Amino acid sequence: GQGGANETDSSEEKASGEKSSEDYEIVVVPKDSSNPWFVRMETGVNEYAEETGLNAYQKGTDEIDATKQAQLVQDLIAQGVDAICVVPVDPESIEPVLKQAREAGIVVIAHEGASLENVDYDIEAFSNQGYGAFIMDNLAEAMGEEGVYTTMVANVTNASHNEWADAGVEHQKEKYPNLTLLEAEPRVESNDNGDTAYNVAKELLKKYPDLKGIMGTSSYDAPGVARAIQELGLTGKVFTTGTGMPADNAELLKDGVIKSLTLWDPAQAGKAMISLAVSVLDGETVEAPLDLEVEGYTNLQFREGSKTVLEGEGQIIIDADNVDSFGF
Amino acid sequence: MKKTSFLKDKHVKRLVIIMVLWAVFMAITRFSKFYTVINFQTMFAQFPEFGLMSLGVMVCMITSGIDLSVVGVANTTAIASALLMRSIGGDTGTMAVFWIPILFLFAILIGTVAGALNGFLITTFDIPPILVTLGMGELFTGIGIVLTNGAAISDFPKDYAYVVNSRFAGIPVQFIIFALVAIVLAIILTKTTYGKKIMMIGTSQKAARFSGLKVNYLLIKTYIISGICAALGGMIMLANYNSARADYGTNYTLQSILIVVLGGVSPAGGRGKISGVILATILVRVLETGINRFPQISSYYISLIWGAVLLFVMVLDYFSENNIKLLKRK
Amino acid sequence: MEDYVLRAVEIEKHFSGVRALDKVTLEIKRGEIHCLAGENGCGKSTLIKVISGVYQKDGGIVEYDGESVEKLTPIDAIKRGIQVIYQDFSIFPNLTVMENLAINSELVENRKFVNWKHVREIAQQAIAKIGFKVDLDAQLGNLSVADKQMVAICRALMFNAKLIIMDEPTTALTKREVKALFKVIMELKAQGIAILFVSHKLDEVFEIADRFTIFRSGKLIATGNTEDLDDKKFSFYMTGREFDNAVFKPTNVTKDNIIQVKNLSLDGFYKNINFAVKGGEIIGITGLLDSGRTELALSLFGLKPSTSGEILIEGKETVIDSPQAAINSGIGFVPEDRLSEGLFLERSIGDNIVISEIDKLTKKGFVDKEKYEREIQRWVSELTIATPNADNAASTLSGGNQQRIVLAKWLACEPKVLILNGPTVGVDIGSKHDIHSILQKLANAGMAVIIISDDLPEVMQNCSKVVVLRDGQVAGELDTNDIQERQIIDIMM
Amino acid sequence: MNKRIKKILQQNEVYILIIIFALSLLIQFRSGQFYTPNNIVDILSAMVVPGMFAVGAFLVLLSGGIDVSFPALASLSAYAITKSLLDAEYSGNILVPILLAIVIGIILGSINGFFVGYLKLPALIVTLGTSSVFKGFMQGTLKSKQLAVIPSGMKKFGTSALATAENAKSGLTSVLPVAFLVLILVLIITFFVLRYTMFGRGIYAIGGNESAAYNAGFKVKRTKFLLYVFAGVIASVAGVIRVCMMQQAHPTNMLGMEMNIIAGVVLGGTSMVGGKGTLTGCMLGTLLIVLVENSLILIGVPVVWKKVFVGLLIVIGTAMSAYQVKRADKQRVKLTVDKEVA
Ligand SMILES: Nc1ncnc2c1ncn2[C@@H]1O[C@H](COP(=O)(O)OP(=O)(O)OP(=O)(O)O)[C@@H](O)[C@H]1O
Ligand SMILES: Nc1ncnc2c1ncn2[C@@H]1O[C@H](COP(=O)(O)OP(=O)(O)OP(=O)(O)O)[C@@H](O)[C@H]1O
Ligand SMILES: [Mg+2]
Ligand SMILES: [Mg+2]
Repeated sequence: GQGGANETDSSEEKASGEKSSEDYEIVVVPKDSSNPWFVRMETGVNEYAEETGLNAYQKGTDEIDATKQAQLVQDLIAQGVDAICVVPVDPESIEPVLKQAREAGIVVIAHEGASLENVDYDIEAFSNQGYGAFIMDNLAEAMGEEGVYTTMVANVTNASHNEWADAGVEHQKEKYPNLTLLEAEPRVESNDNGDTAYNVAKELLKKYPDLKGIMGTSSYDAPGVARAIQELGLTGKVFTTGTGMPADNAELLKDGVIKSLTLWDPAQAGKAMISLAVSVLDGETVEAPLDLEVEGYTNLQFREGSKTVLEGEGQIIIDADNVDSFGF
Repeated sequence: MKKTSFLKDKHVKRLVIIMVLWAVFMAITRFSKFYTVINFQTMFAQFPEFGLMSLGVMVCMITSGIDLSVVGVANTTAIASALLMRSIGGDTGTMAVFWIPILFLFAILIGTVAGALNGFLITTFDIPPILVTLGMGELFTGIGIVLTNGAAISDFPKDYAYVVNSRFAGIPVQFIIFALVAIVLAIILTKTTYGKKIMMIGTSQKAARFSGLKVNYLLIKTYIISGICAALGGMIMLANYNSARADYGTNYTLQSILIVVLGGVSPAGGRGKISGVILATILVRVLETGINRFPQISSYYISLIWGAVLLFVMVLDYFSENNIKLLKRK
Repeated sequence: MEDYVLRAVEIEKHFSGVRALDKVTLEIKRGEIHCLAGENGCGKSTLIKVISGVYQKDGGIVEYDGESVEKLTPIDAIKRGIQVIYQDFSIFPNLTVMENLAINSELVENRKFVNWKHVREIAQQAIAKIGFKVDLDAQLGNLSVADKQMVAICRALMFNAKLIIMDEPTTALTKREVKALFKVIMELKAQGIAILFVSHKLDEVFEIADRFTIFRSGKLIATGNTEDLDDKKFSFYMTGREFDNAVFKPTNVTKDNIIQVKNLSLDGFYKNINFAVKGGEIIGITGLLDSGRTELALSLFGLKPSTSGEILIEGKETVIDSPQAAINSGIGFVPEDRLSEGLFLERSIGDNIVISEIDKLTKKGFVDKEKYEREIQRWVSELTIATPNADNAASTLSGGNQQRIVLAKWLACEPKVLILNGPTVGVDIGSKHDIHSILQKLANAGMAVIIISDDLPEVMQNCSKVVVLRDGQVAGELDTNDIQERQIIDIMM
Repeated sequence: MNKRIKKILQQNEVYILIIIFALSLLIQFRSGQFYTPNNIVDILSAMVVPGMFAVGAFLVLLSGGIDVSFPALASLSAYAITKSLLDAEYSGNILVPILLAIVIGIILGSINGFFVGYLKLPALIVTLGTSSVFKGFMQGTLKSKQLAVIPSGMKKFGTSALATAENAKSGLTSVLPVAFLVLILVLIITFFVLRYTMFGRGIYAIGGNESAAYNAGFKVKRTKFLLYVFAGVIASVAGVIRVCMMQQAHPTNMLGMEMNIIAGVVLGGTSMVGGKGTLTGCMLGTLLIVLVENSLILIGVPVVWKKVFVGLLIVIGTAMSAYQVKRADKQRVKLTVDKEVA
């Protein structure tokens, strides 16, 4: 019956060099996997595979490490997968590997990798600039648009965090004249570690009593800083924002230690990447406005001047009121 | 002759057996996805970078020392070379091929300086190598960050990466470099007096001094060798990722130690075969690549398997050495 | 039926092939002083370790007070009243004297907790027993070798032991301390405690032992009462050879000094040392421990460079600030502590022999395998090092043979001056005799030999003159032909 | 010169103390914030977890071994406990988590203990191996991920204040968590064990001369085994405490601490070959490391210079103390000799 038919025609298609989408092997490579962010992404990936019956799965390295990620991708190339959807730890080091991938005829879709050249397409929930500005808007609002602030990143060696932070600072200079960047410590590190974020924040607030805001980027920043604010008894006097997952930060938001956090839903991003990969594999032409039939990615536009970077409108603000409404 | 002496070593033999077992397992389960030319070319382009670092750690461990600064040295070297290339060819420009050997000489120079520093501190102040190299590792990484503000450098002539990433008669150039270094090192360790001497120092530094060996000089030399290996490892990373950054390969520090002990080098010093370390290097890579062939197996199991293999091999060693006694105890 | 504290009958022990003990029997009567003698490596220490439960025997019977015991741990042995003073003392350099003294009894009483008052009391009793003066709170590692050994002895004495085993207790002791020790031993005997006494020194054996047992290469050769024994018999039992202990007469002494030392000083250790050695001469340097003799030796070999004064080699002033400098100017040095300073125990005998001359055994910068092996074979045969295979680890050899390796290492460097610090410490008469004749041969071949030793018979027998050090200064330089040991001792003390 | 003073000057603790003091002055000078009550409290609470880790590492080094597995051990145990208590919707107090930590510590520690003690395998190799096994088990088998919410009891314990220091000027308050008492407790127990139990003396004895210890009648194997179990328990508890204090369980961010901790312990004068070292030194060394890691901003080290600074400090610090000890040893030898000569 059915199965048999399928088999025969799929084999015919193979013969004619054509693959039906069920045969595509599509791998999503996140930065790492213990970060709830990418755990969430994996749920999205798996849901999508379920719904569509695609052979799509997520495979990450055991530590967040640029070289490991590059080697994993190389392994996937050697293995001959059909498409690789990657969230690069570090665009520069993945670049030559992606080049190999494309030379091997593999479709490459990236996320959070706007600067990448060797990709078919890069999907951004929004532009890094946009997101940086977006975080800054939240911070400014919390701070009442005046006061001294500084920026926190996982590491000064982290690509996208630093882009967001830079963009945030840019945005502040244009839009919030009464906010001033703490010149002595314009950027500090949290090492993607809530405890470091906590200690660093304490030090900052000790040394710079007039510091009023800390712009976080990594999802570990805001919670860590918030702990410091709470302990030092500065709730309501010092503010922080950053990226964060609803479930993880519900309490902090409700306690008012953090006014609001920003994010986009990694699950949707994952789905979007796969969806795009499929249409590229199917040889469909990709042109804006692009609808990937994934929430937040139904009206993708090319970033001006770019033929690869597609921007959606996936950013979300969470605050005490809506935090419980997301279901993740 | 070579082969017999190679397989005489119990430990090495065991590594070979494990590797064969794994090879067979992969053949049964994932033949078509594992036994492909491209796959082996990939693996043999991947392991040289940490393979070289492991070789460096090995010589230090033979003298009963250790080198935790390899990754720091590697990255700083890569960064410095990248900056040099930029100043030669400009951000996007090109660079004549004859610069490449010069670049490697430059890297070797950096490695030498770094190693000499380590060796100097260890010998003149009697600081435990583990501390000196830990501190120096931080220091070198720090210098790398200062040089780059932590960002990656990728805007330099692509010619270098192009050459080192290419294949020679199907063999990845990275591997050829690794092989050359390994051969030279093997000769140094087995055929020269230096090799004999550091083995003796590893056995007893006191006796070495009383035998009139220039212990300090030999130790400094050893850490210089390690520094050079690390620097070359950095040059390969520079090619593989066509960019340099202070935090690439941070997990290589522990990994290289793991490889070295897995390769049968005694942390107490005085014992160690380069063949063992090379085998261990390849084994580690083959295991990881193999695991990556199983979508359903999380890569988290890789470290579990490494650890298990390491302990397994050690326990085998133990029983093979103590079997007589054990029989008696029964 | 005699009353034995200990009977070890037909004991066997193998070490990975090596048959260390081959059905040896040792019987010790209550309250006797029993001497166990034999060449290096004949199995004395091994038997002791079997008796005291450190090693498990491979065959035979061990009876304590007539009660046979199968598996035994050190603690059991101690509980049964067996106390051992091991050859290597087996003490804790990182702990205080007090603790070293008390630790055993703490363990025997099976205490789980430490009562420091109690510990101090025990320690005080221990040293009181033989009136040994030492700072109980000092770290043992900082004590002199002799003091370390005294601590080990005191530790053993503390228990109401039935049998105290002393494995070469006098090796590191000077005459004075040996006297003290013997007094103690006699007292113990009076208290009915049996002593098993391992020694290579004939005079000692005759002085105190009631009965003796002699092994040779893991086999029992003879046992009986000391009265029925004399030097010749004794050394024959041990070695199966006869030898004459003729005094050495230098035959070709050069006119000029090969090495001369002028006003040599090292702050805090020795001052204004002067002496000279001609080629073909063997001179002795003697003195109590810490008389500066060891430091002097170290200075001459560049390990503790002197702070003032000069060293002339063949008349030329030579700066010796490192072992390399010493070697290059033709000085070889056989150190005091064979095991830690002289040898790489885990390395092969061959590597140990050639390590110091290895740079000469090369061809175009690479080790020349042929030369290498040839050199090793040459020295193994020349110094008759008893080993089936030069690839075995040096640790598998016993004292005498190990000392030969160290000698070989230096002879291989063809030195003009050979300095030996305690060349025959813990070496049996057989090997001792051989080593002496080697040194004499070297001298006759024109080498200047300096023996640093407090084994006066050795000095008298080999050296034409002896420099006596006291408190870091030359207390006298004497011609051995016209003095007696007695006089030297007087000057030493 | 007074013998007592000489003796004191031979101790490496003194030099660490000097370095720490110098550093504190630097911080004070740069930020005016070191000698403020809240800052002191901050440093103390930052000491809790590293301090406990250091004690474990210290004990193992004393015995002549080395343990690089404690961060992995702590992470595994802490994660397993937090996760299972969450799943069980446990709402009780801290006792159960601590008890669980002790049990798991015993189990994991005895793995190290078995290999190092009874099989006499090199400690570095064993702990490297177990370290990656623990990690792999946690991440692979337990599928660990960050837990942003922890059981109420643990959270309460982590946040409850033992003391609260307020900085009069800036009005900042810092809380000394009750967890600090756990560190104190561990220190007291360890001190007691080392000083007043044969087990403790056995650790020193084995570190000083293993076969002598064996000859003297110490149960070498058992002692080593128990030692690693003890170290395992300390690490495991430390892991849980850290989770409580951070109010979230992050599976991997303890990994990689081992080297800095060991560096601190050795800085404090503990010999890498065993037998020598004091608890005081161990704590001072750790304090120095913690101080550096948590004062870079106060000192005003630009973030990109951070690692350079830390690296230099480790190197210079160790060089200084190593050099002083070397000199002291020389003097000691002289002393004894002078005594004899005089
Ligand atoms: N642990 C060991 N492993 C292997 N062989 C050993 C070991 N201990 C002793 N032997 C061998 O057993 C034999 C007896 O050694 P033992 O130490 O008992 O001799 P000894 O009579 O004490 O010599 P010495 O007078 O030098 O102390 C020697 O041949 C030695 O090489
Ligand atoms: N340091 C050592 N020196 C010499 N022999 C040793 C040493 N350690 C162990 N052995 C040998 O290993 C065997 C048992 O060792 P050990 O005494 O450590 O076991 P144990 O601690 O008594 O055993 P358990 O702890 O199970 O009671 C003994 O036969 C002994 O010969
Ligand atoms: Mg002996
Ligand atoms: Mg002996």
